[in-house]
Amino acid sequence: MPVKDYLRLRFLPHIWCPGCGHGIVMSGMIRAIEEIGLEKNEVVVVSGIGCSSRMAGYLDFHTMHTLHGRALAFATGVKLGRPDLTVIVPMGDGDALAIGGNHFIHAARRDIDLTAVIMNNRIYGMTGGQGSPMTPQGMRSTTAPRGIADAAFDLVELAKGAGASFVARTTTFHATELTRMIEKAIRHKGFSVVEVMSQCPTYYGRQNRLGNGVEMMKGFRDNTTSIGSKKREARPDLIERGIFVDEDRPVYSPEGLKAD
Amino acid sequence: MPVKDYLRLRFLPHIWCPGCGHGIVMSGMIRAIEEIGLEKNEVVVVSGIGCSSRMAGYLDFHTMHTLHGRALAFATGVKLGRPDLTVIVPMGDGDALAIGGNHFIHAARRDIDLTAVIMNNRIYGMTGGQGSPMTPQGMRSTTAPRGIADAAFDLVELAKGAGASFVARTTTFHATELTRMIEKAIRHKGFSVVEVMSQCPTYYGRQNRLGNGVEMMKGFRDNTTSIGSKKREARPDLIERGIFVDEDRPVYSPEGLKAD
Amino acid sequence: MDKEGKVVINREWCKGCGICVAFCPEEALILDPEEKAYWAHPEKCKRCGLCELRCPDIAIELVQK
Amino acid sequence: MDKEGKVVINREWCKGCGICVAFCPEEALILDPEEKAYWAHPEKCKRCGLCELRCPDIAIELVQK
Amino acid sequence: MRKPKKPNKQTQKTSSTMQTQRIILSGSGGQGVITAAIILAEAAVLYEDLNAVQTQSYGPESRGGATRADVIISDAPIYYPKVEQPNLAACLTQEAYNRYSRSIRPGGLLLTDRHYVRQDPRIDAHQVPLDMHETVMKEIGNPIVLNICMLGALIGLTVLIRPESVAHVLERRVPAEFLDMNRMALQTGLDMVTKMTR
Amino acid sequence: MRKPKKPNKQTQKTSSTMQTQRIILSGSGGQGVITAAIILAEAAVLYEDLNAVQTQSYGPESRGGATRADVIISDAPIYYPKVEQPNLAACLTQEAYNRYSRSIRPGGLLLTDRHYVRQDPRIDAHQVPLDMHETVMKEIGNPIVLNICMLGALIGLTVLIRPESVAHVLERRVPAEFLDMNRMALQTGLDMVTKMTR
Amino acid sequence: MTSERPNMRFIQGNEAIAEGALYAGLQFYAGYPITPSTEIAEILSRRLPEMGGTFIQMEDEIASLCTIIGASLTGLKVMTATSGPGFSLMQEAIGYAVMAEVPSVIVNVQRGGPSTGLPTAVAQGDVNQARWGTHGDHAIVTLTASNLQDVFLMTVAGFNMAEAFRTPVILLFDEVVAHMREKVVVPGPGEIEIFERLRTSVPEGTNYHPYLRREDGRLPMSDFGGVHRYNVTGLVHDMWGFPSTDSTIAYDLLHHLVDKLENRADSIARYKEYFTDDARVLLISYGSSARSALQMVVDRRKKGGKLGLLELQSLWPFPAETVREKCEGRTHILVVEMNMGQICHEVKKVVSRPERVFLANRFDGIFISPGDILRVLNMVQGKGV
Amino acid sequence: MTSERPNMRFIQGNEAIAEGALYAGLQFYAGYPITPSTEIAEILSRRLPEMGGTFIQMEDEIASLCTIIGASLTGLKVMTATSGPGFSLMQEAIGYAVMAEVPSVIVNVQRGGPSTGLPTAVAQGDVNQARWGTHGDHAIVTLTASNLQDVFLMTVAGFNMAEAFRTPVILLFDEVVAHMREKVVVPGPGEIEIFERLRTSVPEGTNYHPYLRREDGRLPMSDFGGVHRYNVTGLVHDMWGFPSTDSTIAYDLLHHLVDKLENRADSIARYKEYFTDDARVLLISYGSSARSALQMVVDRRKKGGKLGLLELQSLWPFPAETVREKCEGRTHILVVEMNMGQICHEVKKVVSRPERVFLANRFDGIFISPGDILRVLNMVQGKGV
Ligand SMILES: Cc1ncc(C[n+]2csc(CCOP(=O)(O)OP(=O)(O)O)c2C)c(N)n1
Ligand SMILES: Cc1ncc(C[n+]2csc(CCOP(=O)(O)OP(=O)(O)O)c2C)c(N)n1
Ligand code: SF4
Ligand code: SF4
Ligand code: SF4
Ligand code: SF4
Ligand code: SF4
Ligand code: SF4
Ligand SMILES: [Mg+2]
Ligand SMILES: [Mg+2]
Repeated sequence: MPVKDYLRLRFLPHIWCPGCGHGIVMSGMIRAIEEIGLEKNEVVVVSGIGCSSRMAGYLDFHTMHTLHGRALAFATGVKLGRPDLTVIVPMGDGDALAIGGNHFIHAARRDIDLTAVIMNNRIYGMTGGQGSPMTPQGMRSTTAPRGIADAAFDLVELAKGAGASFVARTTTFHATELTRMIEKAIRHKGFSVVEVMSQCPTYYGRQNRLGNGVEMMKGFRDNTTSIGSKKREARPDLIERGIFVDEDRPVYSPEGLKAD
Repeated sequence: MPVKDYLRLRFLPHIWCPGCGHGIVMSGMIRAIEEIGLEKNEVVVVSGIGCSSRMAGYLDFHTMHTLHGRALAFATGVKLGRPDLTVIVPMGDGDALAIGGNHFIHAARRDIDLTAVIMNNRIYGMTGGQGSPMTPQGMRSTTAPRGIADAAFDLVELAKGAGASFVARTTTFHATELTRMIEKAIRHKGFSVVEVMSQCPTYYGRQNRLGNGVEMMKGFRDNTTSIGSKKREARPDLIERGIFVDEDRPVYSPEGLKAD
Repeated sequence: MDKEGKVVINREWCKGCGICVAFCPEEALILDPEEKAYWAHPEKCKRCGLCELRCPDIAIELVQK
Repeated sequence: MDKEGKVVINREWCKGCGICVAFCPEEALILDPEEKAYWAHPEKCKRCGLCELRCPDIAIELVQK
Repeated sequence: MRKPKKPNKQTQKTSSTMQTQRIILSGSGGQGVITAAIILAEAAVLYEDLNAVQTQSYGPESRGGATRADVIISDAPIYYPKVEQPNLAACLTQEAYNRYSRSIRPGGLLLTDRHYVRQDPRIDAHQVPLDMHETVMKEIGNPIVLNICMLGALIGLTVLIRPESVAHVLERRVPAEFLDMNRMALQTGLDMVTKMTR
Repeated sequence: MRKPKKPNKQTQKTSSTMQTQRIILSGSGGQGVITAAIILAEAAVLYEDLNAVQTQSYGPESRGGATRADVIISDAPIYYPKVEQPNLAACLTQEAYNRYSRSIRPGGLLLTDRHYVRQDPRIDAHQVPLDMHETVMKEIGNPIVLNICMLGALIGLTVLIRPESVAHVLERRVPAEFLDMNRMALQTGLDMVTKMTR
Repeated sequence: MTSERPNMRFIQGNEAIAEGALYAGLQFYAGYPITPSTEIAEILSRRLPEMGGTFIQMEDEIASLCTIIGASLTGLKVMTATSGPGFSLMQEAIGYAVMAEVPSVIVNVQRGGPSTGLPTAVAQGDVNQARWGTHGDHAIVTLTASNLQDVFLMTVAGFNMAEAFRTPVILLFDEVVAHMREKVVVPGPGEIEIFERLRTSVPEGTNYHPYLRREDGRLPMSDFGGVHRYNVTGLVHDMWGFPSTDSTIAYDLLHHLVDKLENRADSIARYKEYFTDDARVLLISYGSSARSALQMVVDRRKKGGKLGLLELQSLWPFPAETVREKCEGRTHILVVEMNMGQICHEVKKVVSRPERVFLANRFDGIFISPGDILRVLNMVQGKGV
Repeated sequence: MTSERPNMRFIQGNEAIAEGALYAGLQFYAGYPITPSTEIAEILSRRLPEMGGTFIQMEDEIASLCTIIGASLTGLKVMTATSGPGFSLMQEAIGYAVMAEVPSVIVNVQRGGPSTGLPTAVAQGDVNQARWGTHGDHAIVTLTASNLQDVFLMTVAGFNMAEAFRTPVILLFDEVVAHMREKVVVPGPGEIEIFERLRTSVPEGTNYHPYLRREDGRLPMSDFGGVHRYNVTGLVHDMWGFPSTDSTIAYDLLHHLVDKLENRADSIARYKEYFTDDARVLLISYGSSARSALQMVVDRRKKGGKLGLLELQSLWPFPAETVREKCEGRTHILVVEMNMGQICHEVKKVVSRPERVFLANRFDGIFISPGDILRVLNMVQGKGV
């Protein structure tokens, strides 16, 4: 099926700004689902609040648009209520890691079989460009006119430290890789995290003079590299893409672990 | 000054059960403060809610007994309000890592200059023995009559993953080491985490047939070892004690980092 | 690549971000005066589908004939 | 170790947990019939202070003469 | 001792044929007085068709200090569930005794254990000091069943409910391996007062 | 065009000597109509001693669709802050025009840009289509100051407030490097209508 | 001598809640421990999996409520339990359940507040919070009870209402009721009617409108994972559950959310009367304090006093009609509660002669006694203390 | 022509809040962004550090409030700002600030609820939540305003009251007021009195009792880091701030917490009157809807209508005396608000003839207009629509 057939056409075009990366993530996610061959009725998408979280409304699955930061908690209920369903949680970086940080680390610890796709645009898009826990030190946001003082999380390290059994990172530029990684994440039994570096030209790009969506995607192309690539010897600042953790563990259920 | 002189004698003896480890942590903390030579008026102790958190009331410093899980947020306000004061946060494992997990990872990320002393008794003592995120898989709690299904956090890994600049672990048996580590943690500029394995004979010990306080402390002696010790070759299940991270970084302030 | 396919642009959905244009390996796309993507050079197009993959607005489709 | 020091037990605070007794390297302490720690063997005591360090009730003090 | 009639079918009227029993059991955290209170009340409800309500003082303070459990037994409905003035009380520690002995209804029955409690002769109650601890240690060897022994003594003294009813509850509640020990403790308590009263 | 008197000292009475101006500026997200509205209102308040209130439609929808800013200018106090029926309006996109042109007060003034808007002759208003976009692109070369050009045209047409007042606000608000460009745009707008009306 | 009846139990209030929930069909529980509600979780952690249900302890109260809302959408009957501090944390998600119309049962075993307050003491201070704790206009169902048989029954009723009205229901008990033990006769299967949520009969392929109200105000549901896919949101939404800012849609939705409960206050109302026929003094109470009130009424009746008791079992929607009616013609009305007069204010608002309404209360952590109430009655009757 | 006055500003409501807070002495702000309050944080992130204060963006609203409470104890003037969903999350910590008596200012710029509701639309639906959102009996101060000069002044008043009464103060504004721009004249230094918290005069070494109330109900504070060390807790506590379960202590403390505000309702009350002297119809309103009400009054006055407006600026403690008094003798009272009648209910409770009180409201996200109000007036006066 073409991507469009997974959308609720009535509600499109979507509200995202021109050049926003979230739409690329949405279509990548659809392709991954198509690739796996899941029926629409087998998929539940649970999101929080944020530009990224608006994704739920557009997708023709069972969808839930919940509260800022709480998507993983709602998703936990859905998954435990119907363990046979595939539950995907598209999240913003603020949603997942600021207000939602606790549910994130606990979902990772429990290793519950959910797929968290985190659209990391390093900013709060929906509320107009405040810094998130993923905004790198020194960058500007509407609440950090002199640059952000705090260090950002390394999402991959945090997910690992909390116990996630599948952790990957890619970008909206790497659209094929994106689809492949989300596919692997969904197939993985246990809590999977896919960090997708996504662009918010409207706020993050504009405030930090990173250009429009095109320019920002060129940045993703030029400033990332595959795990273990030699390029990092010359340029250690390159951000690594790839699958960092992929462990097979017994499947969590509150009744006790089950070998799968 | 003897340990007693740091206590509000009017309110003692304390409410902790016979053999509870929290009192050992309290006296270790006092010794560390004495060692550093801090004036009582220079120290603020901020706790949450739990047996461990009752410590604040007994200590003759500026003390705040706050809300379950929120101690680090309150402490952040105290520290930023008076950066010259030493702010110590005694916490329970539930307090720090269940309801308080988000504030924990964000304090670590910000690397704010607080000392979190986490009394890890692997149980909710105050409410009568429910499992915490530190209760190992398979162990019993009053809400897990068949044993706990979830994996526990590795507190050291979580703190590292979130970006803490000082991370250490010890036990109530290793009382000298305990004092020394808390001392180092307080001296450290930045967010320091000391996990102290502490015993709750009343609930954790009884439910899991680990014996009384004495037996449980013997367990700490026999089932832990120093970082890098050869003993782990023979017994990889031994838990490591020691300082896992100790990095010097510029000191966080919301105004921007300051070289110290 | 199947030179038979067609790149179809949904002008209602296209927001003119230029991503498809910028990253088309063959420079087969342009933004027209109304700031909508336009498949200006079908002859150059390799039908690689990258434009479809990267369009944030699901506004490009590589339709197989 | 200063054999001159004295181990003083605060019976009001001691809860009889037995930790000091169990971990005294010299077996200088016992629990008395009222389940309070008691420095029964000063002569064995090395004044190492470990009992003080480990007492959860701040009920033991090694007082220097 | 007031001797209640054999329990009737519960009438749900406010008029009562049985003198309502207001009982306080008290001691320290580990002594199992709450368990004893529950067993007593449950026996009354399930095996004697009486009404019973059990409450307890509850809190972190119960970790260290005195524990108290209230039981009201009646063949009439019970509304207010707390005991303000017990007509029966048992105190297993001095602290509990000091705290609760004064609230007893004048002329009530106050059971204590000589091992733990020194009685104050000024209390206006039938004070019954027993060597329960000593006897339990001697005959059973495990202080854990002191509470059941106390229960035995209490129902032996008052004919509150029949010992069989308590035994039934023990069968349901106590793990098989401890059942005999508990039965013995119940009997021990009963025996102690039978000797006394006969 | 109604020609307001020179502004008086604000009287805080409900009686008004100046016809209250109710203005809607509308366009799409990036066109700066909100900024124009703020500048207009601020100039009225700070440099003409008038009262002014500015509000706007606000929401995630403003990300894509039509943006609208309301300004009320009066020498009397302003209570209800929204514009229900503007006597002045400017529409910089067709969408905005379609949405807001009908609400104009009969006989009001409706400014549009020929590049973006095709006017509907049925609207009961003095419709003034200008080539602002074209002129700005030709004379200044940057569409970003279209909003200021529109402001120039608006105050040129209505003598709402004096151009100097707007210029003062521009001085305070606009970064030095863009100030000239903005001044030019203001003048361009003024000139366009001066040519027209004189 | 009576032999044991198999369905007669001697249990704690918290166990009566757990058993009531199971009887009503509870399938999913998520919670976080807090005194004095913890035993509910402890009991269900054993009982629920035995019956094929799911128990999970979450990282906090916020997650607990969110989790059961998620589970409810898969078609399960769900519950969480907490006490004051946790209930405060749940307020945002309560609003979500209201807005998205998700059947869910939330137990608040009240303890002394505000803040950490008196964690092990009895109080009834969260009555108004149950009504107004979350932001925005809304309505809510709140039930309570004074004895364990009624605790059981009200728990069942709570589940029934949650499913019937697609709404969160607050079961507002208190420490005394929760920790007290007394007899509960568990009804046999079928003895009490159990409601299932209305499920859509629209067949697969037909356009199902999850938020299209029937003329009776009810909205048939479809379980996640079923044949109908739709959107659920906390935003104002249209009949597809898709966000909308249309003012007519907003108006209709908000009115519906309030009206579906407030207009049914009568059918939701639960109360009991004792000796009210000829009572000159009417006591109004609820929860454990109603026991003390009833004791006082019974005691005074024995001495010839013409007292009666109206025991409220539903607090919200406030049973205004019932209260107004029952209060007519009494010389004194005494509201007995363990707070500073939260229900007393409601009573004053609805009766014709508010000056006859008095408050007999305690809020110091001590359970109110019949003597406490009598003292107030003496005072308001001009007899001094 | 008037030249620019240096203290005259043309600013947004959210900026007026920020400027008012700075004028009142704000030193510490922690917050989490949420529409429509975000600009407050954005402005303060620039302005506060310029003035030597501290701004921090926290991980969520719970942390934000906890952080400012901690900072307040070091002696600073503190504030946070949020909107409905964040305000719901703050409820537990609001109770803590009440119980521990920590001066703190909490801004809630209301938007459409319940739940995520209508995030960018105007509403006044959180009025009762401000009063009752946290668990347990307590009292609270809530202020609001309808124009930006008053927004500035009420913000200053809020800080003053927080410091004077050792209490959290809720500044309950709404989207229209927050996003509207108009003139604000910033008073010169000293033009408005600024309160500092009462600090203890007890010298070092003397036994300082942080929670020993003076006969006037005030409790002198000592800053953390100062010479007096004491304990702060959310539990019921004695005069040392140490937890206690003593019922007398609990009784006194809870009464104190409520009485210190409710008994001062008069001195806390803030309101404005327009044309009330001879008004036969009295409108009562607050926040942005008071602007529409005033417009309607002014418009009708021009046509000879005898209408007046009572604008409430303090909502809690409810100014019952004032409202009762001002309502005497009117033919109709119209409460104008953007919710389902939350203040209208309070008005009905206190006036002598509640049947004369009517509600003119909107809650559909559209700002209420003078026309909306007029329609209601026509209806209640029997003139139809
Ligand atoms: C409890 C609560 N706090 C704050 C908000 C306001 N809010 C909505 S989305 C958002 C952040 C969005 O950022 P992110 O999650 O990174 O998503 P993005 O918009 O960047 O895709 C915030 C702060 C809210 N809706 N609820
Ligand atoms: C919001 C809230 N939820 C729950 C509780 C109940 N509660 C008090 S302490 C505690 C856990 C204590 O465990 P831990 O933090 O490990 O400390 P410990 O008692 O074991 O030292 C809980 C769940 C509470 N006080 N507040
Ligand atoms: S604001 Fe940023 S994140 Fe939101 S839709 Fe626009 S570009 Fe995307
Ligand atoms: S319950 Fe456990 S943690 Fe709490 S005081 Fe007792 S032993 Fe310590
Ligand atoms: S299919 Fe490939 S070559 Fe053709 S237009 Fe798209 S990106 Fe260019
Ligand atoms: S990428 Fe999509 S939205 Fe962007 S210009 Fe191309 S077709 Fe249009
Ligand atoms: S360790 Fe302390 S409390 Fe324990 S027995 Fe020894 S003196 Fe007593
Ligand atoms: S000082 Fe050392 S040797 Fe002496 S009693 Fe204490 S532990 Fe034993
Ligand atoms: Mg983001
Ligand atoms: Mg613990």
